[in-house]
Amino acid sequence: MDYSLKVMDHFSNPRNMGSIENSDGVGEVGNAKCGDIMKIYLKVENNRIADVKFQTFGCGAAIASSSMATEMIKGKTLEEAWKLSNKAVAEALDGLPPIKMHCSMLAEEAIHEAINDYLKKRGLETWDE
Amino acid sequence: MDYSLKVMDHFSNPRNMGSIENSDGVGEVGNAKCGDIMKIYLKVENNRIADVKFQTFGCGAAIASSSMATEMIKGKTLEEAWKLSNKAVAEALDGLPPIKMHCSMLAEEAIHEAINDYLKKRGLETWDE
Amino acid sequence: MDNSATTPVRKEVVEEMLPYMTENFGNPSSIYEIGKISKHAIDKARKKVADALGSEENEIYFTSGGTESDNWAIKGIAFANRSKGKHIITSSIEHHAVLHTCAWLEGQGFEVTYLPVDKYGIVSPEEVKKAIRDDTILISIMLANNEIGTIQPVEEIGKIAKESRIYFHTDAVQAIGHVPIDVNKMNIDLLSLSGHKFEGPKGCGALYIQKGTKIDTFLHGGAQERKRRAGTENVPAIVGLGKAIELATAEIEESNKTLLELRGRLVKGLLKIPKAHLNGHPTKRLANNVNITFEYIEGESLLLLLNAKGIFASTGSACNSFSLEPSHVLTACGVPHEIVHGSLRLSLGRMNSEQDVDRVLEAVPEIVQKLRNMSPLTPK
Amino acid sequence: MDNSATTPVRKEVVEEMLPYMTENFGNPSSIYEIGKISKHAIDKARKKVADALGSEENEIYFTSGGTESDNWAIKGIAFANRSKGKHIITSSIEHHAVLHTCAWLEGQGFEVTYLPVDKYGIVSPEEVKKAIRDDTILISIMLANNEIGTIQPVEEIGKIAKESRIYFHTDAVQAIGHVPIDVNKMNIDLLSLSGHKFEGPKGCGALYIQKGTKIDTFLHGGAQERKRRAGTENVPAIVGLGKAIELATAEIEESNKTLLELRGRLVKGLLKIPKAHLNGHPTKRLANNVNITFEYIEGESLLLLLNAKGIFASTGSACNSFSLEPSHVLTACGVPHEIVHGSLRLSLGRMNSEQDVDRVLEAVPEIVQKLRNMSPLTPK
Ligand SMILES: Cc1ncc(COP(=O)(O)O)c(C=O)c1O
Ligand SMILES: Cc1ncc(COP(=O)(O)O)c(C=O)c1O
Ligand code: FES
Ligand code: FES
Repeated sequence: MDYSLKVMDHFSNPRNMGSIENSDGVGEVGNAKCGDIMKIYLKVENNRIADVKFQTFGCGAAIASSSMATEMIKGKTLEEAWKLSNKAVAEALDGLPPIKMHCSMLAEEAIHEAINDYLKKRGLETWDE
Repeated sequence: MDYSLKVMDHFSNPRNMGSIENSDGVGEVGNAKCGDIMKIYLKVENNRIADVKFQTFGCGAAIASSSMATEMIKGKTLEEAWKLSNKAVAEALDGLPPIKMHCSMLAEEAIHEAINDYLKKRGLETWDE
Repeated sequence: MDNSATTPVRKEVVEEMLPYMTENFGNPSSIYEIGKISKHAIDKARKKVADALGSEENEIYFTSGGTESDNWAIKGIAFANRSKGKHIITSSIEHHAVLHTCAWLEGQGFEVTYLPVDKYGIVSPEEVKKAIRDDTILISIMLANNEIGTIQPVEEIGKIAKESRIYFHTDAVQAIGHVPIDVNKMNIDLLSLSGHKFEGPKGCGALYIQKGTKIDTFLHGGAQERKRRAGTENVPAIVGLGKAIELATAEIEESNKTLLELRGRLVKGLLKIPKAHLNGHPTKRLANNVNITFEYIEGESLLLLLNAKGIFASTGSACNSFSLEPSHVLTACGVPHEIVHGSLRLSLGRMNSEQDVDRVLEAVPEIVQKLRNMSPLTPK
Repeated sequence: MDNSATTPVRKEVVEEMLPYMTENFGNPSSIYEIGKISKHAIDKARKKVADALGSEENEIYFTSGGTESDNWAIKGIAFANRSKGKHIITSSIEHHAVLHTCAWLEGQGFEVTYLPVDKYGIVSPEEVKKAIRDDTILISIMLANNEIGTIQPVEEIGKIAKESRIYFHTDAVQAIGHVPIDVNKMNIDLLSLSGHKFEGPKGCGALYIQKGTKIDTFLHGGAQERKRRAGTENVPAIVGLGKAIELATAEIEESNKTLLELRGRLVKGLLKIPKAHLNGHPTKRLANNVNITFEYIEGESLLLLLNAKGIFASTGSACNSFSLEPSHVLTACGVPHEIVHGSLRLSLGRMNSEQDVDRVLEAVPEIVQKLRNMSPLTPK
């Protein structure tokens, strides 16, 4: 695989790795293509993402995407975080090999799940894609 | 082609090359396989081959076979010459590549033709293979 | 430690090849001196391959590699014997060179039975027997598997094929230099091999075709290889392959002794990691092959982290394949999907030492732990 | 002077190849560093081939040589487009890699038209047009002939194929480094080439396949070459082919200038021999090709005697072929049987000098005379 230096950096030294006890929202998604799994934990304060952690069972691209995506949404409002696309994550990583684009989808989807989980827990209506 | 040293010698310095004016018998045969042609001239004295010459339009093996075969029948009786087989010629040449065995047939056949031509000219019955 | 993927060309082999790249460059089909030198060189190499397989020289045909040998064997037999039947038997753990060829033939009207394997990856001769139909024309079962190293009961399967008068092909690409071969004793009609798997050159292989076998030409053209495989002969590579197989075969015993020791040390060390399982058969396997699964982690990331430490390996994970399908071999052995992901193949070579093994044994547990910490699947 | 048969690998090319045989030995499909180096090397070579043909990089597929490229192009198109039709048009002077492939396909239910040529060996575009049927799926006409060097009106034929929406393949094995090529301008859908004909390595070629072409895979197996041509990539050879085609293409003009002068001198000198005829077209021919017939003599013996003087050549004589058939090319040009026998092909290379030509001009008349003295056909 031709991974960029940025991918290799985020993969080797992942940011925000781990879980959050008593998190406000959790999203877990599986990748239809390769069967990999990503889990995102959110701590929400004043509609902003105060903290975020991830766990990933997946390839280098999946782990780097998790790391980068969590970095990108930290401190953002839920609306802003919702809008983060897998393409933006891939770009922030200086690109992913074409066959690895789907891995960044895991991050987008897990964030959506986690936000909706938070909304649900609050008794709010969940958002649509 | 993997020609033996003997083939190369007879091919490069063919013995008995040429024609005989007023020969006693001439045989000319064509090779069904490759279309090549050999011509043998005999000078016969007392039922013996006093002289023999050849002309060949053909490959290295054909030329070497002509040279060797003429050497082998020179001085022999007609009966002895008739019995010379293409295998004996090939053996005397230290072998021929399998695909080139048919070339030595030219020599055997041309000698037979030449002997029969001699017999016919003498009003004698020709011999059979 | 990825010697099953490819090996560097051995120094002695390169040395034999070089003169044929520059000075002795003749076309071996030519009449003249330079061409003759090439022809003799090819004949010598052919003899070496024949000796390694216990066959006759005129039963060896040089090809462009294992893939061409497999394609030729299977398509060649299929097309030449179509009037006799349209059924082929193979196994579900063959190399893609066999499986994709069979799939293509299915599109051409042939029928293929893909035999299952047991949990060790072994094909049962009984199953082979049962699968035989009146219109079966070919059985193709590999000698040793490239992922899990499992060695098949080829001799028995060959016997069954022979009794039923069905052609038997074996892909021995991974076996050369590791398993002693005797095509007659093993009842093999066709055998594929590939130079770069035993320190020979890339882009050169061979197919053994038993005398009298009815097989179509696959590469049509010039009269090379006794009119059965066209294409200007790759003289330097053929010379190199000959040398490499000679060396590899002569050293089988010695090399297997060393490799078995290294493998034992490696397997023992890796199985100390909790939730680690050996894939393939414990003993009926190539001396150089280790294939281990670590639960809860994914293979590509494992490979990348090993790579960063200068250790090269391979995996059956879907994430590391172009098709995003997990290893068909491990899947066929019944390894569950998530667990296939965490598989690691280490294949030892002549150049590997005890120190290399120890370096791996130091690196892997750490990396596995790191990835397990990251994984949502790891039990608390 | 037999450079059309094969050329030595150029020094610069060998130098580029060597590191990939030993140090950079990785399998380019691997994930790790060493594999990446190989992958980049292949991509660079692919770019060079694409540049030489005016194509895009992802339209170039590496093969094991001209024979495989021809087989793949023709069988691949045939099998993939069988539902559209079963008719193929080619010429009677193609290389055996094309002709024997077509013959095999006839056995598989395809129909093939073998177009005649004129006395210069030229295929008429008009005849191509006339041969087209509703079920024609492929036209395969070579760019330059290997025996008589005749260059075909490929651009016109390509245009006809395009207008009729029929795939057009050309065997350019002999043309690379001699004829400037632009696959788009020439309307070529598929083009075969072979490394060792332009001072590159043996056992490596390429097939250009225009994007969007419907073609079956020929070598099934691994996912190499973007899943279209399986088999571990022959990295050193591919690198060498890239370098060689780059050099050959850059030097076309200069090299043709030199070769044309040498060829002119050679032809003029040889035609001074009585009863000698030039085969092929006087001008529409490869700058390096001379093919001359000497009446009353046979080619193999001519070759042997030239060989003894250190001059290497080739002939269309039946006696020098494995099939004992005279050259199908010269026969198709209408050269009578006895005269085909006396044909001599000299193919010049970059290494040949005026002195070489003069050496030939000294040797040939003597040898021809010697053989004519020996021949029963020579008129008194
Ligand atoms: C015109 C032509 N096509 C195809 C080939 C086959 O190429 P190769 O021998 O490299 O497979 C040759 C060379 O022999 C040739 O001259
Ligand atoms: C078992 C097996 N068969 C066939 C092949 C194909 O060999 P090659 O890549 O040399 O064509 C390989 C190697 O990749 C293999 O391991
Ligand atoms: S997560 Fe499986 S391929 Fe990336
Ligand atoms: S005479 Fe024609 S092949 Fe020998």
